Amino acid sequence: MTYILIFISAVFVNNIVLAQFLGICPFLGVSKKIETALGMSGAVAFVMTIATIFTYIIQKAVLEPFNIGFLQTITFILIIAALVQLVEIILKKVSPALYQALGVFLPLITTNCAILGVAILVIQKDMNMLESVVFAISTAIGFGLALVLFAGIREQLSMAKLPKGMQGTPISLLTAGLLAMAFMGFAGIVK
Amino acid sequence: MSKDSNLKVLLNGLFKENPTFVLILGMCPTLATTSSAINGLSMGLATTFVLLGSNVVISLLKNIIPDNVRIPAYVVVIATFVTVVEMSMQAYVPALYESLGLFIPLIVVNCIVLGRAEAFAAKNNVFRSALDGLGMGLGFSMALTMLGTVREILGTGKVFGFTLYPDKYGMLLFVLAPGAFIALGFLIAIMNKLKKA
Amino acid sequence: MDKLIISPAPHIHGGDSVSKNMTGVIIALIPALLAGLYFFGLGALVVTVTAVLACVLFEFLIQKYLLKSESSIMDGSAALTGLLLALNLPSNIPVWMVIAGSLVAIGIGKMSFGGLGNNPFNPALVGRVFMLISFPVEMTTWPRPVPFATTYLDAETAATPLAILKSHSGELPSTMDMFFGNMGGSLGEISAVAILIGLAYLLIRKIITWHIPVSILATVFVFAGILHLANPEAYASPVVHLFTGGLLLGAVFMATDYVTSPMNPRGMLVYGVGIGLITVIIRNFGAYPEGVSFAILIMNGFTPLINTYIKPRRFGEKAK
Amino acid sequence: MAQLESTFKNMVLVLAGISLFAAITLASVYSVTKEPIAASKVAKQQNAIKEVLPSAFDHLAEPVQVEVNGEQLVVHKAYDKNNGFVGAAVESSSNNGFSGRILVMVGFDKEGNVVNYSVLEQKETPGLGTKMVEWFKTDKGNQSIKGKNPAKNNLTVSKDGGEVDAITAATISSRAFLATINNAYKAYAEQESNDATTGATSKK
Amino acid sequence: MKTFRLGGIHPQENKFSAGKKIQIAELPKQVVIPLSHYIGSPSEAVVKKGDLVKVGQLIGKANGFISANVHSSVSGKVNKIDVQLDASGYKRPAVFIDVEGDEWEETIDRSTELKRDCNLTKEEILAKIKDAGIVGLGGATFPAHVKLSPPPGKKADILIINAVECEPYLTCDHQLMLEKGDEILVGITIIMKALGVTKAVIGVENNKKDAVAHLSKLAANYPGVEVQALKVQYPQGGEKQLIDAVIRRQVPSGRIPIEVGAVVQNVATTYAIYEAVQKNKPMVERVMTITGKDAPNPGNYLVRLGIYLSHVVDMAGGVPAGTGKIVGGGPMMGRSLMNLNVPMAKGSSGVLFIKDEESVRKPIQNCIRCAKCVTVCPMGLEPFLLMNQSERNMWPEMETNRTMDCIECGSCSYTCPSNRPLLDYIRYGKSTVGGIIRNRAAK
Amino acid sequence: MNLILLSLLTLGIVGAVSAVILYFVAKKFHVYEDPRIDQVEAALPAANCGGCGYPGCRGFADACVKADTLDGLLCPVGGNETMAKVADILGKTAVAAAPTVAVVRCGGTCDHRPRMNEYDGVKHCFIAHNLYSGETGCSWGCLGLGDCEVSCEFDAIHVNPITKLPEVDEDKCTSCGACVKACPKLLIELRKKGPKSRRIYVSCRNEDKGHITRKACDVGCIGCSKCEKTCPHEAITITNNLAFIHDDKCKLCRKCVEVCPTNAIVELNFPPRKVKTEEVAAEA
Ligand SMILES: Cc1cc2nc3c(=O)[nH]c(=O)nc-3n(C[C@H](O)[C@H](O)[C@H](O)COP(=O)(O)O)c2cc1C
Ligand SMILES: Cc1cc2nc3c(=O)[nH]c(=O)nc-3n(C[C@H](O)[C@H](O)[C@H](O)COP(=O)(O)O)c2cc1C
Ligand SMILES: Cc1cc2nc3c(=O)[nH]c(=O)nc-3n(C[C@H](O)[C@H](O)[C@H](O)COP(=O)(O)O)c2cc1C
Ligand SMILES: Cc1cc2nc3c(=O)[nH]c(=O)nc-3n(C[C@H](O)[C@H](O)[C@H](O)CO)c2cc1C
Ligand code: SF4
Ligand code: SF4
Ligand code: SF4
Ligand code: SF4
Ligand code: FES
Repeated sequence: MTYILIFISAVFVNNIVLAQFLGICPFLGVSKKIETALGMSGAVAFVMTIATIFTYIIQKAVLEPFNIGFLQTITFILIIAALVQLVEIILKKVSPALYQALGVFLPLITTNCAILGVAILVIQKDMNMLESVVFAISTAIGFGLALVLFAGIREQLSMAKLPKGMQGTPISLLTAGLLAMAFMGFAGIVK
Repeated sequence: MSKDSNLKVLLNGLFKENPTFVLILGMCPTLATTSSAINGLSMGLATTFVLLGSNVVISLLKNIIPDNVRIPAYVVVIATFVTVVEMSMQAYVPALYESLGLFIPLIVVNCIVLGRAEAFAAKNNVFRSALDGLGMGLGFSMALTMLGTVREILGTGKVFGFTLYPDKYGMLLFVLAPGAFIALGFLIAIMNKLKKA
Repeated sequence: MDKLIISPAPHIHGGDSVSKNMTGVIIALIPALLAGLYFFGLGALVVTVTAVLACVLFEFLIQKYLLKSESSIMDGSAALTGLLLALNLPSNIPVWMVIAGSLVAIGIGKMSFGGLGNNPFNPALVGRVFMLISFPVEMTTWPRPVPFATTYLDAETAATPLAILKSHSGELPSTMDMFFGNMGGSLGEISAVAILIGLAYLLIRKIITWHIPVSILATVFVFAGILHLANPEAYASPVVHLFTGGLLLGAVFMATDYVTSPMNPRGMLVYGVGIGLITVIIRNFGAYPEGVSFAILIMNGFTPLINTYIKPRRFGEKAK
Repeated sequence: MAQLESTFKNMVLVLAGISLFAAITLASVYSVTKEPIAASKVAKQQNAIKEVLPSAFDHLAEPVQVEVNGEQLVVHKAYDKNNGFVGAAVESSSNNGFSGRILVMVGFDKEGNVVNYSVLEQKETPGLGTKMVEWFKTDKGNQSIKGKNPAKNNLTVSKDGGEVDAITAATISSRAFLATINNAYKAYAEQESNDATTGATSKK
Repeated sequence: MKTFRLGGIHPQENKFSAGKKIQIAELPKQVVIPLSHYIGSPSEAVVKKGDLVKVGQLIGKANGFISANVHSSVSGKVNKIDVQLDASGYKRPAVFIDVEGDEWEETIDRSTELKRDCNLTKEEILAKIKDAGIVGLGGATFPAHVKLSPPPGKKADILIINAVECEPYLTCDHQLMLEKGDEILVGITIIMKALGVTKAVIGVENNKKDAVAHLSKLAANYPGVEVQALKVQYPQGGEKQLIDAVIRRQVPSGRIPIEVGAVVQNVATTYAIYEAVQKNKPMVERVMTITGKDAPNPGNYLVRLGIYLSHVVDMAGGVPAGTGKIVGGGPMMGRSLMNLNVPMAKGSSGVLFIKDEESVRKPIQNCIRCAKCVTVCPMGLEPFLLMNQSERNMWPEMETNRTMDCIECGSCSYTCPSNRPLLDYIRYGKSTVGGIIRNRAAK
Repeated sequence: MNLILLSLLTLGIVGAVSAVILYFVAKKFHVYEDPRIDQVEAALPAANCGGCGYPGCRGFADACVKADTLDGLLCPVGGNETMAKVADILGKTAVAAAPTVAVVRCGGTCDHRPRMNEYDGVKHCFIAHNLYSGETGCSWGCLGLGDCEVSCEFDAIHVNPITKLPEVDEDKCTSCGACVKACPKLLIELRKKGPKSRRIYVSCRNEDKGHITRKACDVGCIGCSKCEKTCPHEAITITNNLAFIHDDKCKLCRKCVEVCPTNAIVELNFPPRKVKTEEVAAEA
């Protein structure tokens, strides 16, 4: 049950993008087409899960025992950065097509604060290992959901004649705002 | 390499390539920490400090860092500055630290910081990198303060502690998540319009 | 005409037009509006007139001064948005809030996206949810229905059946009262019978198809019914869910908004089921007593995906 | 100077080197800020305690952990200059807020009346639930809980039959807040009765 | 009552010329017989300037697989072989003949007496149809002999006669059924024989109750033939729709009717086949409707090929004042004509005058996403989407969204409350995507 | 300083381990990509217009790197200058192509070409073209609905609302050829820009017989072959009743312009003509 609650909370109620404001840059950047949005979501899910596992282990095995919690930020980001680059190198070889599609955005995952955010949040929320993994995956799904929904809307908007001043970022932000407003309806389902 | 004058480098971040309004980077703190003007300003200044520091150090180190470990190396530098800021704030301005919460450590991943490291500091000398960091940081702070002001006024009728009109006329939405997106959207639209005019 | 005209086929047109559809919906809303006027009197009148005028005026001003485009207020969609917004408000809400809501509905919900046909979210609901979040107090105090009331702001208040359910206090109105509308609530949502008359009119005029309203109502009935059977203490009966809150108004008039709903029967069914599920979840588990507005907005967000992945039944595709 | 090649040796050396500098910097900053950070945390708690206790308060007893309704509460008993018991400050929390935990410091005088409270932690919605910070102190209608005694007064929202006006449109937060007060009182009462049996021995 | 299962509309029928007896158009001084009739490659002229020809004499020989013979519709002297502007202003090869008398080929039986029995073999029947240059008169002018010779491996089990005439205004098929019922039924038995099928259904929309009654009565004498009344709904006459309506089979995307065992022929084609096989009469004339809201004399006319439409129209009382547009064919699928100096061709089913006020399109508005176009599309397509994609040259997307299935019925444009030119754009997309597909296939 | 040591160890180890892993993975999964592709791409104008016939600038860069010679490879937007740069990078020689520019071969303005019908469909040349031959009697001429205008990424061609004919802005036209492909009537041709932008061409594509052309349009080419006979450089040929001036042979002497009875031949950017006799004398 806790896992289900974690899932619902992370996907709908406290959606990482729409309620927590994490991972906004890729949310705005990689959402022009549904297909790339799906690819990006996959990449984020992958990196987010692995990163959370690694950082969790480091936190529990090294930082806490030795009482050097102040190194949290730096070690976590280091691990994430290395991980992303790893994925990038491997992807380039294994699936050039996906690499082409995600190309520019892979490095962006490093600077996707959602990844670091989740790694830090699971520590702050005092979750156990399994909960953390479920949380990471759910958060990634929430990210993916928001991203894909948003991409769908943007694909449709690309067929519309928008007012000049609103084209580009403004309309994206506005749409995201309305989407966030809609998602507020889930408030209170899970504390 | 750009041949702009030093002043231009500084002003670049404030206007022409304002990270928020033009480059659209670092959106997370922009949206999350601007529920009031003061929060926005503080976040901006914290980021400015990190930007300045990391730009300087990275431009110093740029030549000894091999390409394959470029990103991790930059990130370590940035993270160091962030942690310094984090600890200092915690120690000396704890109230502010609490209201900015998670977003202080997340300066590490603020796209602007790494973005400037990659795009500018890695290619320019120390002085210019410092100017760039400062300019970008101030541009960022300016944008955050503006957004915070707008949201606070619309949402609660107050700004920086002054009450402009009674609370009950405030539109709560603007201090909440959707309001952040919407207010920023319109701010950027207005900026675009002004730039063209 | 001195020169013969050349144009591609077809050479005749059915004569349907945007304004015919919009006025059709407005006509279908008249029973619900009358019910609102009957039960809430002066307040209902003030709110309705304000919302309609404000929406039309804002659309006119935005088009004239900001977009510098041709005015489209004559197509009736802005008036309809205003009317639907009003029907979704408590009748004792201050005028300035109605105006703010109208500005958000038209300015943010509609014109920012380029006007009629482009907006991804239902403008009236954007306005309403904006108001619900921004003015939670005023948006959740409803006047007690008094036939031909002449009080406006200082009307005596009553809780809506759903608020009663949520706070577990007070007594539910009888099913008959719910059916005819003698209960607290937004000014257009109270009378089930008036809305059903509107539905019949819309279906006969072929302005909408049955898919969306029926799938929403059926889903709510079934899902709420399952919950009720599982635990009648905690979860209200499906009949209460059907007749209370904005469910009927939303299912018939707002979920069916052309612009923001899916564009083929299959998609409409998926959309309707989604709205039904989310509504029941929010009503029973969420913080808000009322879930239809949010459910519709959320499914509005899904509409482009539904349109992309759920296609109409093609000719020749596995005949039945 | 040309960029260093991506050879194995360079990569390890550079990364390790940079890490080293980072470590030194951080460790030193940490040592410098460690004290102030701890101090500020203590100060915050102290201030809160001082704020909620009767003015006669001079010093505290060792905090005591009490469990009430499954929540862990901390009771700080307070004494005046003469080691006379003046009341207690209780740290009480609830997870039933609108979004997340609410942590409140409540002060009781020796009769068990609420002296004051201070909200240490809450994540409620700005403009709604956050009003609790001031709401229940404000003397308006039946809002204020100051001077009320949970043993005599029914400190629940009027909707639930109590005598306190809930924050408008934030009944959930109000309920959660009042629950922390009532829990705090229970903890206080428990401690006081303990006190009574053991006598006023815990003076220092 | 049966009808097809997806989409459909019901425009005002406006069948002003219903029940008007078929009149025979007089011969003019000169006729211009086009050597090509819309679909297929032009036939090759086999006469030259100065030749004397008789009615029914071969003047153009089929050239290629999808092509049909062309015969002289008058007797006289070949004036020249030249190009002639067709209805859309493009040049087409044609034979100009100066009319002299009205002398028919001797082999043609011009009596009106019904000739019921046919003892020819399948091959002989097909040969006669081919020689007579019969093409489909339902609109596409597809050579009948090609359609009646199913490709190897494909076998028809039912013949469906398209007597739907779902286009508003047009009545020529209706009138033909009333006047030539028996001939049509004999034609059906001939086609059944050619195809080797034992069952035929005549699909008639229920707004022609007299024709349904008349044919049903006659059909009792023809084993295997039945008449099916259909609910009035456009575009029931589209062959895929008709097959669906009559036998509940849906021809899959990109396939032809024979793949579900059906062959569809128009009633007028059936009559022409009867004349060709039983009377040796090649295709030299057809019935057409001249109509319009203000038409002085709406009616059905038997017109020889190659007569200028202006001549026929004059006979029917001329162009009414206030005509803004003249359409060749019905209002839903017909082409607007640049002028009336266009010769009658095998596919000309009517001339329709549209009044000024109805001929100008209303201004295009934003798509309000009402999905009405999707609801009415008989092929289950999403016209609004196809138009959007066509406007943006999104060809691959158009292909996956099945543009090529569009039968160009125009129901979508007819319905759209925003007056969007859906079909215009879809046609553009279809022709481009079609080109891309052909290129790919060629590779 | 225990703390410092610990921090150092932790960070050092994390850093070192990441570096080691990254190094080996990078080795193992290395993908070779010709670095020159990037260099060439950087030299290209990044218009991604497809005028070169490749999918975007990177596609073209790839093709340049792979090709043995740069024959036939031309970026129409960047022109010879860019190709020289590319050649530099690759150590190959660029083939200089004479600069070209788009010309519209229809002169039938509203005055010259009376309208006979009125078109009431979508404003789209291709759609109109599929429907019928055009509002005027000439079935070859410009429809004036602006497909070319829409196709031009460089804002270089616009339909003049008065003449209803498109006009090319020479300075903006990059000769990318998009409009050539867009015109359903095949009216647009990429022609040598000519010295000082001077060009002569037959502004007509009507292949009808002379009398038909004449009826439809005042300035159509009627195939009278006067120009063909007049041209001293054999630059003009007539096929299907239509004259065509080959820009590789034309010496811009302008004699054909004078003899054309319908003024179908257009001369561009020439100084105003002096008195005729003088010129003839000078030529002789
Ligand atoms: C955006 C939003 C935030 C809310 N936040 C709170 C909150 O922090 N605390 C709370 O008690 N209620 C909050 N509510 C209101 C609850 O959803 C619920 O309606 C209310 O608590 C019960 O209604 P009442 O107080 O009017 O009886 C919020 C509502 C909205 C729309
Ligand atoms: C939209 C549409 C409507 C049609 N309507 C008719 C019609 O009413 N009557 C008819 O005979 N053919 C109609 N046709 C043509 C038929 O599809 C088919 O070509 C014809 O019946 C085949 O017979 P034929 O080869 O003898 O002409 C229509 C076609 C389409 C695409
Ligand atoms: C390119 C083409 C090829 C066709 N090939 C065949 C065929 O091989 N066999 C056949 O029975 N009909 C064939 N048809 C006829 C069609 O099935 C159809 O009867 C004809 O196009 C007229 O239909 P319509 O008027 O509904 O458009 C072909 C049609 C076209 C356009
Ligand atoms: C059946 C139908 C339902 C509609 N419902 C709404 C609605 O719920 N809210 C609204 O703002 N407009 C509604 N409209 C009007 C119009 O579609 C709306 O203003 C557009 O969304 C604006 O682009 C409706 C129109 C129709 C035809
Ligand atoms: S024209 Fe094509 S897209 Fe339009 S309704 Fe007919 S078949 Fe469907
Ligand atoms: S019928 Fe017209 S307005 Fe409706 S969806 Fe189709 S194109 Fe859009
Ligand atoms: S005018 Fe034609 S050739 Fe010239 S740039 Fe524009 S599209 Fe390209
Ligand atoms: S030149 Fe061609 S594309 Fe351009 S307007 Fe004329 S016909 Fe259309
Ligand atoms: S700042 Fe969060 S993703 Fe860029």
